[in-house]
Amino acid sequence: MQDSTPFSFTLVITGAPYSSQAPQSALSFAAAAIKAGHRVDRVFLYGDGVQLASALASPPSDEPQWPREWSTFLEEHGIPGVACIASALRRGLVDEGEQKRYELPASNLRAPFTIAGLGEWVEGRMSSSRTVYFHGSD
Amino acid sequence: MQDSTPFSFTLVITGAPYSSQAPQSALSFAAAAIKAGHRVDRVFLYGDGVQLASALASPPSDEPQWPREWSTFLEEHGIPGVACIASALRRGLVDEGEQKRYELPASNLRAPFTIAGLGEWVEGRMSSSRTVYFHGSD
Amino acid sequence: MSTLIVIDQPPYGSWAGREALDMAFSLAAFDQPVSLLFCGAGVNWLRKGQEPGTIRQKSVEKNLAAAPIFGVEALLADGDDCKRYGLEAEQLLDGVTLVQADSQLFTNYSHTAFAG
Amino acid sequence: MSTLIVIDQPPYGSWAGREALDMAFSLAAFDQPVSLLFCGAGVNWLRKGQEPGTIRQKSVEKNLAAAPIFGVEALLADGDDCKRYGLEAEQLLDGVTLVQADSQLFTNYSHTAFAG
Amino acid sequence: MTEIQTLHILNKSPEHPRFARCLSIAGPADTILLIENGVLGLSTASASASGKVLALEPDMAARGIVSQSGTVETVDYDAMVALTARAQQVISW
Amino acid sequence: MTEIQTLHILNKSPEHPRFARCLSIAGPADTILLIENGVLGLSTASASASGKVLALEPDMAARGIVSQSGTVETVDYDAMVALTARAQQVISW
Repeated sequence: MQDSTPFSFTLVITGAPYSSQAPQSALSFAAAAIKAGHRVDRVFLYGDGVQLASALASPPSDEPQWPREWSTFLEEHGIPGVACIASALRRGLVDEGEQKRYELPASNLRAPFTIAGLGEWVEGRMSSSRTVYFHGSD
Repeated sequence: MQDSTPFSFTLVITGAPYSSQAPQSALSFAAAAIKAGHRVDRVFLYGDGVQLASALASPPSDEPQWPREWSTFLEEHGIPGVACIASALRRGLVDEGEQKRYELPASNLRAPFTIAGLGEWVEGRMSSSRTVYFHGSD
Repeated sequence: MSTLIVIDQPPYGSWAGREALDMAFSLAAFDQPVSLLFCGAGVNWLRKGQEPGTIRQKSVEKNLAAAPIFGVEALLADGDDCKRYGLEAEQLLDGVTLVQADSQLFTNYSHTAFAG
Repeated sequence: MSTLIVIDQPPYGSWAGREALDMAFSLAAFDQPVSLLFCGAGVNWLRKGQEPGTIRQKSVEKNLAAAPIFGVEALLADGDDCKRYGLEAEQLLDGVTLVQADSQLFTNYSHTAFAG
Repeated sequence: MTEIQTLHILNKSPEHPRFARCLSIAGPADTILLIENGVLGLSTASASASGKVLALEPDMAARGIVSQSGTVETVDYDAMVALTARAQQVISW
Repeated sequence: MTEIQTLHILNKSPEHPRFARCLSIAGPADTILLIENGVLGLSTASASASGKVLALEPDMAARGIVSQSGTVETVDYDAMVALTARAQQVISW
């Protein structure tokens, strides 16, 4: 097996930004994968990782804005970013559809992230060559 | 010292709902403190604990809605609930003032929670008889 | 080959275990073979007689009892960890298989994942 | 009497330590006496030569160097934990006092808190 | 009612480094209150503490932990509040 | 380029129970890649692993961890990607 064989990846992020290093490690990994000619099929946010899809994160201006950096990366490379619906709803991450459905005062999901079920994760595992998880640390 | 001597408490919650047990433990403690005739001066949300002030959390209907339960409790007893501004902004918890200031598409802070600096915590420590912390578990 | 979902955190104190369970149930729902391994403090998921009503949570016992029905192939638990937490056979939920969570066990699965 | 803020988690992997530091700086800003204790994996905050630019974080070394200026009374570190992480005296940041984080130490402070 | 020097509220499982540290730091005039995952310490042969050890009953019941008769005193949230008032200092681990 | 059976990505510090478990589970045909807090394992006298141990250089540099000459091979994110492709299975701890 050669390093140059193109691979495809599903990445799963379970650690939140500004709480864990997972979003940074995953972004550095994803950029390196694409640079090597591999494909990133999908990024799936699970558990506390759904916070990465927040449209409202406002860190100090001298710190990386991880939700924005990830959004830009996903858009540039046409990669779907999906937040698990069960994790997202519990943690107050909602799109306009869920806002209406639950009669909430606002929505806060940052494009191009979408909300979907764990089926997206199951499908990613089946169709990608490798699924790599980025968890919170300690 | 008698158990019946009235005390005042500042409670600090650093664990998020639907990720840790901290909001439940803290609410059970706060209710018991008030039942015993003590005062709860203030509840301060810090770190991941700021997620407890989300106006958008939508857990399944057979699970407690912790942000709502806490809001109701605070209102019933006239207790100020304060989310640390630095923790809240990084994690995408903003009120209308911060929404305008940072030109964000929405706000998601649940009343009666307000956003303020760590000075509120320092002041609480000085004025209350006891400060009790509720951290995330493992 | 099958997927192994590992739960090494105790129940109720955090949500990671519940989210691991959801992963296992989802795989099973899509007809993907999956087993659950409880190790470390995670073996406390398997103790009989959990009554979490007062702390406002639902018992995970019922979820685990439903695992075979949903198609989860096996509930595995590390025997040494059970012993360390004083879990004798009669205190364990039904349907749990005691194993040794070693190198050998993991080679039986093509994928292994934690929920967080 | 003084407050002790304890940092027992390593830097960069989580934000809890940074938030503990903010707590200490806030107390100092309000003229409340405060010291920091680094123990367990938290002693890794005190290693010289941290270069977190590639992982997109700011060095905590600079924050710690500012601690005395902001009025933090002492930076304490558990000596045994430093040894365990191979931190010899010459690899430690300046201004750190090695102590034994035992029962006796904690009785010197009227308040002790972790950030999370 | 005896005075408590420090009340240690311990919510971590025995696997967490804070569990052992809390036990090693608690002095003879201190009380350790096990809550949340901390009550799992009752089911392991953990290092014994020099202070008194109590456990929160609702967290024990949730986890199916039954107190061996006489080994540990159990308390409810009301008693937890009373303990924090009796103690000169409270440390949450 | 040799085949890797399982690549273990370990991001926890030596204090975390998963650190010891990962080391005990990795077999001789496996590779352990220390990332994030995991690189702190290089500075402790941790139980040695039977598999090969690598460490992510940016996480070492962040924490001021200098590799003792020859004790551990360091990799960058590009090499981390290549490792995941070479391994038959990847486990993130």
